[in-house]
Amino acid sequence: MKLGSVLRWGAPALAAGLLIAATAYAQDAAAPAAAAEAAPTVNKGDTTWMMISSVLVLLMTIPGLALFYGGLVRAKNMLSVLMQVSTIACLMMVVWVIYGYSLAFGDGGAFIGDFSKVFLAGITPDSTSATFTKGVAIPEYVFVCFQMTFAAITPGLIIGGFAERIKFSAAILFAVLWGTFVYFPVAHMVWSANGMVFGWGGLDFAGGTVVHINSGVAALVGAILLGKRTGYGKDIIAPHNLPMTLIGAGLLWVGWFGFNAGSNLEANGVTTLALLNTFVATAAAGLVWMFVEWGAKGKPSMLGLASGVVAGLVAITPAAGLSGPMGAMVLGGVAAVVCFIFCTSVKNALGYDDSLDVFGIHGIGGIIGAIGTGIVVSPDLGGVGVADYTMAGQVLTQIKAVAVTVVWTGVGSLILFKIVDVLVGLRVTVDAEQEGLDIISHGEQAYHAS
Amino acid sequence: MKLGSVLRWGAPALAAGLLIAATAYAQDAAAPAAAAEAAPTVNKGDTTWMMISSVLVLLMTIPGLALFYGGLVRAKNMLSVLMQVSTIACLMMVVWVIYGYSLAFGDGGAFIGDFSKVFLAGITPDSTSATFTKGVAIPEYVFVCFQMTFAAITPGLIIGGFAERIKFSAAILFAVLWGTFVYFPVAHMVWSANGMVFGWGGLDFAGGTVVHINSGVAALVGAILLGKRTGYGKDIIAPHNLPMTLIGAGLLWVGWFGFNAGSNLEANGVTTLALLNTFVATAAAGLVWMFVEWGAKGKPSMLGLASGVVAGLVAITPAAGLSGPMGAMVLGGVAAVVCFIFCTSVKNALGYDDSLDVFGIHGIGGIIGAIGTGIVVSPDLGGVGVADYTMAGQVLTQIKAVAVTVVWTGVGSLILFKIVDVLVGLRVTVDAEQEGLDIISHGEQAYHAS
Amino acid sequence: MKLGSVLRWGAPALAAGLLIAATAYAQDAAAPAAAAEAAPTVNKGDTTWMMISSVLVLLMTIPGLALFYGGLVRAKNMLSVLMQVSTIACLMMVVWVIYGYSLAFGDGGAFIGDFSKVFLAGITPDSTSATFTKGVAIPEYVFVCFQMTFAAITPGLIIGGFAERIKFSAAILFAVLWGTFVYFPVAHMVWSANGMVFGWGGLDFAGGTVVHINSGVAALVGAILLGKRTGYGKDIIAPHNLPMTLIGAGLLWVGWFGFNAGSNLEANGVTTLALLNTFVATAAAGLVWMFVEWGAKGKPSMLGLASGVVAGLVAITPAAGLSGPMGAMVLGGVAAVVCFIFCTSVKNALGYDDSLDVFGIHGIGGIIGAIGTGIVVSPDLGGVGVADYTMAGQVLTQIKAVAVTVVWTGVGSLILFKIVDVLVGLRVTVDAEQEGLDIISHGEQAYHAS
Amino acid sequence: MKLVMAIIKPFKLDEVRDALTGIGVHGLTVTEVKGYGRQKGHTEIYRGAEYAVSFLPKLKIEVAVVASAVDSVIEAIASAAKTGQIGDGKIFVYAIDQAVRIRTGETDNDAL
Amino acid sequence: MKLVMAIIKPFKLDEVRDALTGIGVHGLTVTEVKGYGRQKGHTEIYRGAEYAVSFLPKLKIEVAVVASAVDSVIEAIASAAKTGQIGDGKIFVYAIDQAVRIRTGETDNDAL
Amino acid sequence: MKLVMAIIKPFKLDEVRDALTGIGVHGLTVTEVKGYGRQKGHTEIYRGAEYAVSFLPKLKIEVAVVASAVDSVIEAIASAAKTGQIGDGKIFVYAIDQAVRIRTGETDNDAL
Ligand SMILES: Nc1ncnc2c1ncn2[C@@H]1O[C@H](COP(=O)(O)OP(=O)(O)O)[C@@H](O)[C@H]1O
Ligand SMILES: Nc1ncnc2c1ncn2[C@@H]1O[C@H](COP(=O)(O)OP(=O)(O)O)[C@@H](O)[C@H]1O
Ligand SMILES: Nc1ncnc2c1ncn2[C@@H]1O[C@H](COP(=O)(O)OP(=O)(O)O)[C@@H](O)[C@H]1O
Repeated sequence: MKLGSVLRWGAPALAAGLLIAATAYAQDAAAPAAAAEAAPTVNKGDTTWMMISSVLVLLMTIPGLALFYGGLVRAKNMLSVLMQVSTIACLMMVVWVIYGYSLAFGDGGAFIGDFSKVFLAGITPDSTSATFTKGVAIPEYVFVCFQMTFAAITPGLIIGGFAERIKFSAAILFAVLWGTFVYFPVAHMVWSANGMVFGWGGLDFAGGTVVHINSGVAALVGAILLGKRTGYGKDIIAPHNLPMTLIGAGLLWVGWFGFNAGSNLEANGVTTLALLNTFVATAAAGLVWMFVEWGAKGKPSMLGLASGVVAGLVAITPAAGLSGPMGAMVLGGVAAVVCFIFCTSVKNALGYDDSLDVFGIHGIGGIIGAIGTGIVVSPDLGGVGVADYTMAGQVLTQIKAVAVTVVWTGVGSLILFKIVDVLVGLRVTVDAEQEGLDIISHGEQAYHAS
Repeated sequence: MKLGSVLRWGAPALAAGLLIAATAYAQDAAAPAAAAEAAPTVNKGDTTWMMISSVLVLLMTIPGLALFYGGLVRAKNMLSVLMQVSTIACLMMVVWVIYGYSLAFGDGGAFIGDFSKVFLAGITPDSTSATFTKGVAIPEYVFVCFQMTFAAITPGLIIGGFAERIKFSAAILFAVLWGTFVYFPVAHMVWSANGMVFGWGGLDFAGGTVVHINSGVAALVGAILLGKRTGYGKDIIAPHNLPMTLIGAGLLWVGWFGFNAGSNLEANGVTTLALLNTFVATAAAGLVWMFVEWGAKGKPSMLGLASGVVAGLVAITPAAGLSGPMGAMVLGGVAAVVCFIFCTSVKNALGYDDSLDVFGIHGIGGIIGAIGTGIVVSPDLGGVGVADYTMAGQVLTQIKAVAVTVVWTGVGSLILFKIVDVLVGLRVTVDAEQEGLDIISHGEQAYHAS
Repeated sequence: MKLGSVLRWGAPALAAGLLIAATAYAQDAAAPAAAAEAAPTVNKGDTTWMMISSVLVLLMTIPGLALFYGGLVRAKNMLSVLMQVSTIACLMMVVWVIYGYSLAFGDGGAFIGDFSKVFLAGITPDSTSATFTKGVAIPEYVFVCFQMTFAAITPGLIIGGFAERIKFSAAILFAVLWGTFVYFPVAHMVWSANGMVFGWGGLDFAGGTVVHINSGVAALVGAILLGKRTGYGKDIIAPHNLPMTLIGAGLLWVGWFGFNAGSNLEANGVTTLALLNTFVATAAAGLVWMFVEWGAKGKPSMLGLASGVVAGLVAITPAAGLSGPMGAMVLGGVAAVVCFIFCTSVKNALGYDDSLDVFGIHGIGGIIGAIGTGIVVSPDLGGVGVADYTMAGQVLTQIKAVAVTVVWTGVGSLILFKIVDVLVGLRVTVDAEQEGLDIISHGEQAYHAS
Repeated sequence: MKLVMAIIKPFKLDEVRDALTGIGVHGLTVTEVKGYGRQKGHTEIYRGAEYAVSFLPKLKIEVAVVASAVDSVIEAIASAAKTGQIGDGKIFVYAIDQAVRIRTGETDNDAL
Repeated sequence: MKLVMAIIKPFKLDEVRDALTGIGVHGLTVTEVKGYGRQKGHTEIYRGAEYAVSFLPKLKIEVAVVASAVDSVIEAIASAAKTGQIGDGKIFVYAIDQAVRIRTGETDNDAL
Repeated sequence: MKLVMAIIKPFKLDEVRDALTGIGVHGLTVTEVKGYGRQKGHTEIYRGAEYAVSFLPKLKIEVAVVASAVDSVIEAIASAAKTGQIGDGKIFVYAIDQAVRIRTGETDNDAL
């Protein structure tokens, strides 16, 4: 089947990638650190903004994402979802300060950073990180925090793809491996000054490729590998608590302002544009999903609105500070339509069980957003523009960035799932699924009537 | 009945108002734009504060207000409430950037702005908006965002008046019309430099008239027009989930700091006063409601405390940066007592069914606050004072502002409800009410046991 | 029994303390106010940070702490917990601006402040408070707000010790008395420039002693005095809604950034260190609790993770801006292990019923944190260091500070509980316990199925 | 003694209770149940998943009465619970051999 | 065979279960119900709306036993569930014709 | 007329419903219950408190049928609900004297 062939051409690609990365690293290690000439100024307004942005991304994760996902599963699996999202976030935070930050943002080469900052070596309250404005810096600790929250939420997004059937040990082991071998390299390639995609001029304002395509594809791979939930397509598998999902969606939106507008690293005019776009692209996407569903299925649903909201947030992520507000609304709307079609028809046609539509929303919405960024950044369409912009050229670059990410995470995830399967096994038994993961894996129940 | 007579004298009043507005607009359009001499400075601390304030007002709305309201209805209508609040917020955001901002804050005349900024024409990341301090500005995009969140929450407040029985299509159509023909004009009159009430010297720090009286009266009109819920006064119609209501009340309070202290547009000493008042007026009001209820009904209830908290927040809104902390506590306490009496006795005596006491809390609390602002602003009472202050004079101005708002929204809402009734019908059938709006309107259920 | 003997030596100690305090106050009142020479500068970035920090601490309390606790009790007592936490917060806010701020931060003596700032006398929007950096100040109103939120949450923490059985009137009366006679003095001793512990050089960055040990010990005293819940150790007394507890834990974590990083009073590099530590100590503690439980009990539970998270937050509180990130993780991890052992074994062995493990987590975690701060502050271990640091010396000072706090709050709480018992009685009847406090004390039910 | 068990629409509970107290019945027990019958349910849609829900919320009422009262109890319930629309529910009657009031130990007719 | 159905106060469940296992009964089924009877309820107030709530939470216990065991079962339940205060509940007994254990297909007394 | 009451595992509901409609039974009532029996439960741990939970979620199905249909109903339920593992549940049958369809007033066999 398909997986086999993916493996056939993907594994060598990954191996090659790792080799190049290693070489690049070796070369680069010789180069002098290129930071901090003529002490840059730190503005307390920026520092405050970045601190609050970091806090907002945590809010997105716990309780935001945890609740958004948790409300969608059956009551007997509620805690397992809350637990997976939370545990993975904690693990990634610890991993981040031990070696993740260094691998992602250490100088390194085109594919990966280095080990120069393991255990945050050398960073003090006086260390600073550059922003996108010459001469303006922020305390490095807050940059560490901000990026840490991204590393903490991204692997957590994946677990929605195979919720209600994965072993807890498998979920957290996979997350740490994936963070290490997939997320850190991709983050480096896209965001580090000497990363490969960054070098191409690929645009990703706040993580469309790094976070959403990356996790969406991994979720798809996982959903296929683990197989469908017992009873899928036969029993009623309805969300057990949609109000929780709405709380989650609301907190995701609220927190996403930190995610998107925080990605500007400063509190200036562009930041406020990113803020505005994160309002209006989201609102437009929520409405479009709702109205399309109303037309197609006869009723507008709350889950539809919430799904559109998330699709819009995903799509505007790479374009947040680059598009104008009108372009942002169009981008959000387009993503909502495509994701709607994907989640309601294409997925059923293909027949895999991506429990919470992680690929359908984060993967597909991320791809729409990443490619669309190449369009809406156009000054002719109200975007802020970039140097030497041509629409065709930029779109091509964006597609290349998407392709690299899809391949890297697709192949990498496949290998890592196989490894985890060998080490601890991926899936619980059918009996355990019937009893529910809360009791089986965690010895607890979410709700007690009295 | 009463509605007829309101219509009789109200409709001409509104028509006259619109006429004057149109004239004023025509005259004003000739005047030169009076902004931006000698480039004002933008402080990143202010920008950060206004960004976070905007985010906080979204938090108030989704999930805050949605949960506060949602917990109070029956389980079968939970999603309908969450959905109405959320959809209306999204719609108003889109409307806001298309024409709302221009109508509310475009120069225009005494009653309404103009179309000079439709689609946010001419605004860039470098555009700025003036603050209340000469020479200090904030990026215009963040001003657009901040005011957008006000426009997004206000029509959502109204739906509490006729929750559990309105058609979804009617709710959202009304919201957009009301936003356009009632909210934008009132916002312009009160907050725009050339608005009529602003010209009178009417004080409304953060939206007591524009947001609370405005929506409270509209809710009353809607509650009367739609009629009582089936079973009202006969069946037990108890809140289905008070913990949700507490989460909502907590998030309303948390978000309200953005609403109130953000309204100062800067992060200075007055902002911190507004912050403090939003703590203590609220706390005092919550306690007063609780103790009064304890005395009058024998037990202090959590819903009572939460209701007092909201009443306090409403009452301090117009006075947030104008009153001293002691005046704020008194204002909150007085509002709590009056709202308590209104919600527990007057409403029952009058016999209309304002499902979630929108008029009883936002309308009445807003009126107490708006008029009380004229008193507590007095430097003799610890307030910050305003130029040429006399208590009698200021109170009179405040009453005039309240009267204008009540008439405008009362008559406007009545007309708009009638229009919506003709277009899509206001109310669901009795059968649909019995089955619940979640299934009937949205094809979903909030909770599934398994 | 034990209580008797505590009383025997404790009561004179407290009396002596009060006497000394009174004397110190008399002496000090004569000294000139030592504030505000050469007008310090106020930075809007700092002001914004402190405003948002204050808001975050409210978020920790309502709905954060309320939900964390509420999810752990049985459904029939849900509202009573929400209500106690919320009412106490409101009461303390009002008390704070009336006399609390003055008692805690008025000059006064070594033990307590004075009455110079009752009703916030003399404070205006232009008043400032010093920060830890010479020449940098923040508006005094925001300092009042920030500290107010600490006073509001601390007595609320206590009620977890005797949840599900205390009279509402007793809970709130105790809270106000405890705030007045225990919290304000301890806050003064530890944080005021002329406080006794501050004078010793005791380190408490954000309230390990003042907030956590202080409340944890009070909760223990209360748990013992009120006796066990009816059915304790016999009936199943399981958390009724763990998802609520997770929401609470998430909001506690989110809000705690305001608590910890806000305690630096500025937005500088040290603040970002406190931010980072509040991420990683917490993550490490959550994981350690979870893995230890997994080993010891066979399954990792969500409540375990959440408990570890809170234990980590408690432990890092005194050390937030003083430890390096690696030291912070170790401190969090150690606290998690000790608290785990305490809550799962020691408590059962001792046989008292601290319903929500306030002593086991806040008391024990606070002691670990307070003493550990003396260690991890060491520059050799990556800490920021303090003047004249020797590890032994600092640890000794920390132990002295802990001892003072334990004695003051232990004896003070005992006396105050006795007084409250005489005035209104502490405990509801067994029948009331069986029916549930929501109906008995508040005339409401948390949930209605329809 | 007989036990009358009725399945009714949930919003009819108060009327049925009042009808029963009106004829001197002062004790009953209510259970939330789901009913499957001729009354058709509704469709729920959650993203791509559509479910036909055919179990509808009903209440089960159980009343133990002396045999001679059965007819008036049936009559009271039936007329209070009737809307005339499909799904109004059923009444079933069966015999009970013994009854005990736990508090007093009274038995049979005295226990009802 | 008989089926013993008891309505009891919720917090008495564990004692009743223990009493029954004490006399060799090892299967039973429990349902959450609401009871209306002489025990008075409480008043709930939500802002201006006051409701007298007269349905109180109870548990229904159903135990199928051989006819000869009925008296000891009644005795066990009654003494374990008794508080002596109003609202302790009722026990009703009725005959069952057949019983089947689904797993094994055993019938009647073997199925209990 | 007879009433067939079955205690089954929750996830077997749809199969049982289909089996019953397959033999022409078009009405039934379902209740969520907790069962205590030989099937062992699980342990829950909440910090220091460990609880052995011995009541497991089950569904109770009640179907009123004409006496002659009882055997086929039992057969349908038993085969649909069987997993062969402990805890599959029980079926109990008892006689009912009267049945009434509230909507129409039809009685007895016509009311089923
Ligand atoms: N044979 C039956 N046995 C048990 N309960 C039944 C039976 N038939 C119907 N019911 C119950 O009665 C309810 C109403 O039945 P339905 O056929 O929908 O309408 P009607 O009462 O108008 O005939 C069902 O939802 C179910 O709970
Ligand atoms: N006639 C009856 N039929 C069915 N259930 C009854 C009947 N009478 C009482 N009950 C049940 O028994 C419970 C207790 O009855 P109540 O009259 O309150 O007190 P007591 O058991 O002390 O007489 C009720 O709540 C109800 O559930
Ligand atoms: N004597 C009984 N009376 C009533 N219900 C019973 C009885 N015995 C068992 N049950 C119900 O049947 C369910 C299954 O019984 P159990 O002994 O666990 O397994 P099995 O059905 O395989 O014998 C129990 O959970 C309980 O609900």
